[in-house]
Amino acid sequence: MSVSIIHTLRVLRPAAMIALVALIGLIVGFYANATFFPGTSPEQPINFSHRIHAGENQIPCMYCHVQARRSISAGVPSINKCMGCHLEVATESPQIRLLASYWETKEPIPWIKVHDLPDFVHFTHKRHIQADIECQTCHGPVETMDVVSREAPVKMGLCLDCHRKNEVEHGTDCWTCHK
Amino acid sequence: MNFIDRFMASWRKYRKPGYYEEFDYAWTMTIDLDRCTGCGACVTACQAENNIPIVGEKELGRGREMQWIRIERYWEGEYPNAKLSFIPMLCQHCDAAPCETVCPVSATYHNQDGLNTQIYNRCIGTRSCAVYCPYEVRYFNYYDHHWDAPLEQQLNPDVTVREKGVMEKCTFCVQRIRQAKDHAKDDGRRRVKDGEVQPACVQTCPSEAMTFGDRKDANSVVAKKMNDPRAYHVLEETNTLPSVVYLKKVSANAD
Amino acid sequence: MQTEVRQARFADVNDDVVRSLVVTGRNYYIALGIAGFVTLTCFFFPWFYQLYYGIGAAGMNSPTVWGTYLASFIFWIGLSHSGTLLSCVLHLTNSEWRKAMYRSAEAMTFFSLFVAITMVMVHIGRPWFIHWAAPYPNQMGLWPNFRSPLMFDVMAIMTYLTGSGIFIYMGAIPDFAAVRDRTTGWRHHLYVLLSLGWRGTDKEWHRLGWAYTFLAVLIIPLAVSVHSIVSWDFALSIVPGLHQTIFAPYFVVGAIYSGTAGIVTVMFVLRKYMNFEHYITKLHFDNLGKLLLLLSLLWTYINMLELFTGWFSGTSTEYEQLKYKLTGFYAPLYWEMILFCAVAPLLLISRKFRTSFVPMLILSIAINIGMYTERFLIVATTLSRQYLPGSWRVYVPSLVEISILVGSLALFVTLFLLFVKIFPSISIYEIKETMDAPKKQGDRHDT
Amino acid sequence: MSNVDRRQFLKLVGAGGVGAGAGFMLAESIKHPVEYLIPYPIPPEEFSPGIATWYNSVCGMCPAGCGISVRTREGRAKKIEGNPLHPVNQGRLCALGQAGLQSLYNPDRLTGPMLQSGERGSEEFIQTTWEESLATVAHRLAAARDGGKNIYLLSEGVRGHLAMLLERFMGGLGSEHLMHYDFAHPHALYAANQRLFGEHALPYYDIRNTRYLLSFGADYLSNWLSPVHHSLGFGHSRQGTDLDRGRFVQIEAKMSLSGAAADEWIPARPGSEGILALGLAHQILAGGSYTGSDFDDWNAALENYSADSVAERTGVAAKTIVRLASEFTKAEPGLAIGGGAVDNHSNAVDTLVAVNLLNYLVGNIGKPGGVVFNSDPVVGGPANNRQANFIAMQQLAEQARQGAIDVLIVNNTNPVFTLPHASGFREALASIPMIVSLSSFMDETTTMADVILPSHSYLESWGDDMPQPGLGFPVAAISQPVVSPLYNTRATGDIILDLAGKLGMKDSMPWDSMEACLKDGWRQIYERSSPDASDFDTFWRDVLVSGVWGEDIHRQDTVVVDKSVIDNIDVAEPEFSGDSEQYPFFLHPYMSTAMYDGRGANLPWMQELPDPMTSIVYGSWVEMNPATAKRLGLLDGDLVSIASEHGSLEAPVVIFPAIMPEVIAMPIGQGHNAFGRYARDRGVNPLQILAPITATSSGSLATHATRVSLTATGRRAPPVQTGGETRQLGRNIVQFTDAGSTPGGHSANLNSIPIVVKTT
Repeated sequence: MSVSIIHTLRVLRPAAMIALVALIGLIVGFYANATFFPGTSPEQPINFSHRIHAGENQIPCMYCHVQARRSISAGVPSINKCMGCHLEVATESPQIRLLASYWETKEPIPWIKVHDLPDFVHFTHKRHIQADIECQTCHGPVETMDVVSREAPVKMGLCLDCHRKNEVEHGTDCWTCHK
Repeated sequence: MNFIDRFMASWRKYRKPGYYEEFDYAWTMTIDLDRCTGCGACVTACQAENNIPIVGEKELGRGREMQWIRIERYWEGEYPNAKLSFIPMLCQHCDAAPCETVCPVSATYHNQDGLNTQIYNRCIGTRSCAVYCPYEVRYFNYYDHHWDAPLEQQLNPDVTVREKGVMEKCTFCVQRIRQAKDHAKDDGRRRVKDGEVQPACVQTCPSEAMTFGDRKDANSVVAKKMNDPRAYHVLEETNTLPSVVYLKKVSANAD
Repeated sequence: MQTEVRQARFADVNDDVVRSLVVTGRNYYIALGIAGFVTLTCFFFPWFYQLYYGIGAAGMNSPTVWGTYLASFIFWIGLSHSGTLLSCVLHLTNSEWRKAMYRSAEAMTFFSLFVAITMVMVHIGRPWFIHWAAPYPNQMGLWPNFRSPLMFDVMAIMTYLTGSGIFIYMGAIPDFAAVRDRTTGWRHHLYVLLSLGWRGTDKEWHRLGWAYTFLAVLIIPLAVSVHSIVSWDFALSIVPGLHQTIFAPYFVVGAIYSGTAGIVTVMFVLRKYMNFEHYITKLHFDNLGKLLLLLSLLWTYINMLELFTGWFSGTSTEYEQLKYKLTGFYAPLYWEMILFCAVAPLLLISRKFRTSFVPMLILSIAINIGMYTERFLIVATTLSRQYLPGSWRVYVPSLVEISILVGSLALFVTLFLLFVKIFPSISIYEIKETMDAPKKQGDRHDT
Repeated sequence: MSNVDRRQFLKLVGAGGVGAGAGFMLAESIKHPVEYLIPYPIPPEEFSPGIATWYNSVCGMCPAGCGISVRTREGRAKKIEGNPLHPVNQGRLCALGQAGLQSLYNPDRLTGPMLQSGERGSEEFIQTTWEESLATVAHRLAAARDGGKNIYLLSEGVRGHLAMLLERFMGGLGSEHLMHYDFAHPHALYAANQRLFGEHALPYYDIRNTRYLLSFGADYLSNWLSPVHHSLGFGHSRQGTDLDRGRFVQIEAKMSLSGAAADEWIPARPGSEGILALGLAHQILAGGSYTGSDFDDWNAALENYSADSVAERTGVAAKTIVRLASEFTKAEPGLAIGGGAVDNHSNAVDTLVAVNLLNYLVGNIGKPGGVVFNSDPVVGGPANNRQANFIAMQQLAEQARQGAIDVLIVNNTNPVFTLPHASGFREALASIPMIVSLSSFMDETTTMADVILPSHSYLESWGDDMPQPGLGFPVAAISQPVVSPLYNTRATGDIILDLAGKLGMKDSMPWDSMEACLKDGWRQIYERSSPDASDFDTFWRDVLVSGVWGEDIHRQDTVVVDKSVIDNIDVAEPEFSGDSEQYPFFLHPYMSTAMYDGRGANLPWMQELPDPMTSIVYGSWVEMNPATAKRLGLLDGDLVSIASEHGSLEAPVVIFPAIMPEVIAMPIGQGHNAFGRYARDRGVNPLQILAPITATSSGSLATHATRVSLTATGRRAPPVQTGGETRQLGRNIVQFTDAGSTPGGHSANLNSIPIVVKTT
């Protein structure tokens, strides 16, 4: 009988192979999902294009997201804000028609959140805008997007890096951002 | 090695007496037991402000109450000379808090406001802080709580709803402190004015038994009250250096 | 007695041991089946229910936020103690009688440690975040709290687990080799891997001996430290009844005490059901009995001391604590503990008792029941009588807790049953060392 | 891999596939759930997302009329706090007031008008529309009016313009039968004031500035008249001034919250408090501090109230009586109040006259720290002259039984719960052809209704209020909607106006909404008070912002007691139902802080607010003296049956150190058999077994005039308690110091944190 380990390894190889392949499969599958179905750019009820508004027409962010500079939440513009322009502008395009239909029925548009923070996070837009943080820092180059997608990973690490870099006062104290 | 050095350095810093002087505020609450009537307004105010769940009769029967401030009652003497005294018991935000040393993940620690924090989303629920706390003011979420619709519409958006398996406790209404600081910043002030921030319990106390403020500011109401000869700490012998100061009840005995 | 062992031949030893591995009776499968089933239904099922529902499934309340889970944790850690520790001590004092029992003793250590760790998982509120208690670098710069006795625990237990794991494995390498040479099929391959190509040359023996002794020396302080640190989980608090300097030695003694009792139980079982009558003899029970007696006296002393401090302190907190322990809600348990752990073991004074197997078995089980009670009382009595009388509340374990307690026992048994089929559960070569060599040393493994 | 054969290959492929699938699902499972962002189609101007808005209004949870500020976010009420500008509560609020949010967001609210579809009390209703239901009611009312049948309107004690609307509405229907019914209304106190001072109104008791409060059973800190205001006064009198600390004495058979707060708690035989008061009066006269012209009359009237005889009749030691009298006289100023149990004995009016007499004799009438009279409310209907006492309610029941009532409109009051079974009220309702309820909850009375027109919560509706008792000067407060209505309900005022419109009463009630009515009425205030506001609209806006209006006008009048009153001043022995052999115990039902008269029972927060004295949550209990329990061999948590001549209940025993051995006490508020999931079938209602004994000359129900017997059931049902041990065991948790001496000991800031102002 052989005492050497080599023989045993040879015997075990097929099983090992299978295990290995399965592992590789796992990893591939995981990242395949993460890359091909990231869910960072959801289908919106109206495919509003930030590229056209913020990019080509150079409309400043705060023109529509008025709340951002004085409230914790940036807020989305109300329909009558949209209609303010779109009673004249591009009234014939199908998407604007869709918008108008919402306007007639006075129904709110169920936008889908792209940048969503957990309930236990306290984030105030007001402070960050007063600190002259570019919207793009967290929201990515929105003005270039037709469909908004979450570019930067809005995770605790992102916040902390920035807070450390800018030496925010007590910027790394848990209760600065957590509630 | 370098890591060890850094660790020891911060350790020594922490152990240095007066460590908390370097902090911005030292939020303090004083409770005048001579004024307290035990009415329980503070309890409900706290429950309303901090999204404290409705536990239900069954679970309360099993001793899972969640109210962050409770009124303890103690009898002295027998009929007809029986006397009842009340003492509101809430997190004392100790400067030498036993709970802070024991938490393995630092979910509870002392922040720059002299507050004893509780970071719900960091908590892993060993519950050792509750064991170490001599005041029994830490409450554990034994399961996910729910509110019968539409009661959930009342929930305070500035305070999160705690998930099952986390410890929670009085925060001195940190959301209000945060807001007060926010206002101060807007007005270009460096510090919050005395009396600008009041936790829900203090705000509602009908007999004005409670006051709240920063004891670093010598002119603040709390600083004055702390110099009252009636001032004392509950369980002083444990040397936890609480931030809640009680004023002794005056016993005006009939002669 | 020794003479019995003498009658066994070298060949018999191998035969016996290999048989214990290869030949499997129906009873074994039945036992394994039952144990496995109980583990599944009484441990995993309630645990998953608790994960889904929350710790509320257990009977804990405020202020008694710790319960049987933690008691079990200490219990299993305690049980883990004697195993390796004893084996190390005896190895260093190279006492002959150790050799028949140490393998199973060490196995006990290893598995009870394993169960202890699962008890931690059961205990905490959000086990899915348990990794936060491990220091690993991350983008947030978050670290665990190194001031926390619980962190000390994590490290101590992990170290102990690794240490005793290596120790038991290393001691078994020659036996793997021996078994390897007598088995075929998958077993052969398995033991080829396990024995790491052991050939039994003098060089290898030299290395092994050296490393083995080295580890033995290393593990003794480790074992002592582990339970001291576990005791700090309690003693570093300021809870009256827990905040005591005696706790570290108290826990260590208690641990070794229950552990030794555990060994007696296990050895009885091995002896009876794996036909090791030749190797595990009255001698072992006699010696272990003496050890038990010594430990029980120590334990009793410390217990009395605890009562004394309670009374002597004169503070209301400590005094109420004491009163509650002796006369309160949990008093029956307390007296049961005293009976099992302090009174009953006095029987060990008689040599006749020590050398009779069944009574020893019963006693050892009784002691461990008592020791579990002790752990339970440490948690329950103290936490339900703390500083503020207004928040006093008693705690009664829920069905889930009890079932998980039973389940954890079953889990331990299951693991052990699997172990005895893979590991030579008594050390072949060291047994042989206790025999007269039929030939000269060099070729002892050519059998 | 040279030697991979087919099977091996397939295995590999399979393994890879399985692995990939698992990985995919794993990634899927940790994905964030979709959340929506729903903006307003047209943004309301008054608030913006993420920023809190505060509205000032009036609390509707009890008759005290505190001012509240409600914090709203995204159009939802989040927190109620006291309105700092309101003189009654000055920014403070009680537990019940805090819980108002849960009456707004209560899961058991009625969501729209309903018609009875099954048996009376079967709680089978069908949803209907406002048009239909209002039409039904209006038609029925018109028919009754034209047919000369009786229409009754039974309302909670409303004030201000709603009261006025109800007056006019019933006037328009040609009906005299407008009744306000509040269980807690102190009828006897009104009657007593009427007799002694010639005023059928509540004076203002200035606890804030008194140095010595003699409270005869009045639980002024938890539910008597205006608890929050009293608490403020209490705190201020205790520690808020540089004067020496105010002293508080409580005289009652069972220690109440106020008793616990008092410096001295003196148990007196139930119903004998008045005799004690007269005894004190006797001592005061003897002390010679009183120098009024009618001194001799008083002396004559009180001659047979010597300390010893009073001591013998009340069970209070003679020397205590003498001491109290001298302390009370010396105090500058002292104040005597009476209520609670004292207000609810058969001799209540005599007793309260005697209590008020003490104030008169030490001459604190109209003085700060004494008794200050109020002027009439500035606008709206007159307050509390419509309050129905027990006799009136019994008459209503009688009328009903005789079929003399055609329509009964019930507005937010629940007599079926608060009246004893012996009154036969519930049964009487059954014989009323048409009952309309305006309640917003399915309470016991509403279950008897044929038509339910659910009203708004007070946080959704317009209204105004003149707090009762006033504060010695005119105060009026506006309550405004702080959230848009949750359900298809309407404000009580609007419902009345709608009906009025349908019944052609436009001339007397020309407004098309409560808001318009208010605006109209408040013009009077604007005119009379000539504020700095340039025009009414600015004034109105200011009032809405501040939520309250007040005027610094104080009455200056001296009281002279009529000779006839003096001559037959006396306190009769109280009357009790049941003989002392068969029913050895006095039943002492008391309102608990959280439940009030039972209206708190459907609010989870109130159910979970531990009762301060016993720390019990959810459910009822019966308190008894340790000696009594010992004698009956009862332990904490034993279930006993409490029987009176008019029924029996079962409740667990709670041993209570501060209650007279012959008295047992039970909290009111639990024991609902309707009123939503939190209240229903929980605990028992002691009011149900009371004897229908009324107080002489006030006609109110003497709730403390029932004797009961106790029998152990042998079962145990320990109540749910949040507290444990009730003794300190010498641990100095609550620490004491003597009144006079300035205690040494350490001062709390001797810790590691020196008090330094951080240089910024």
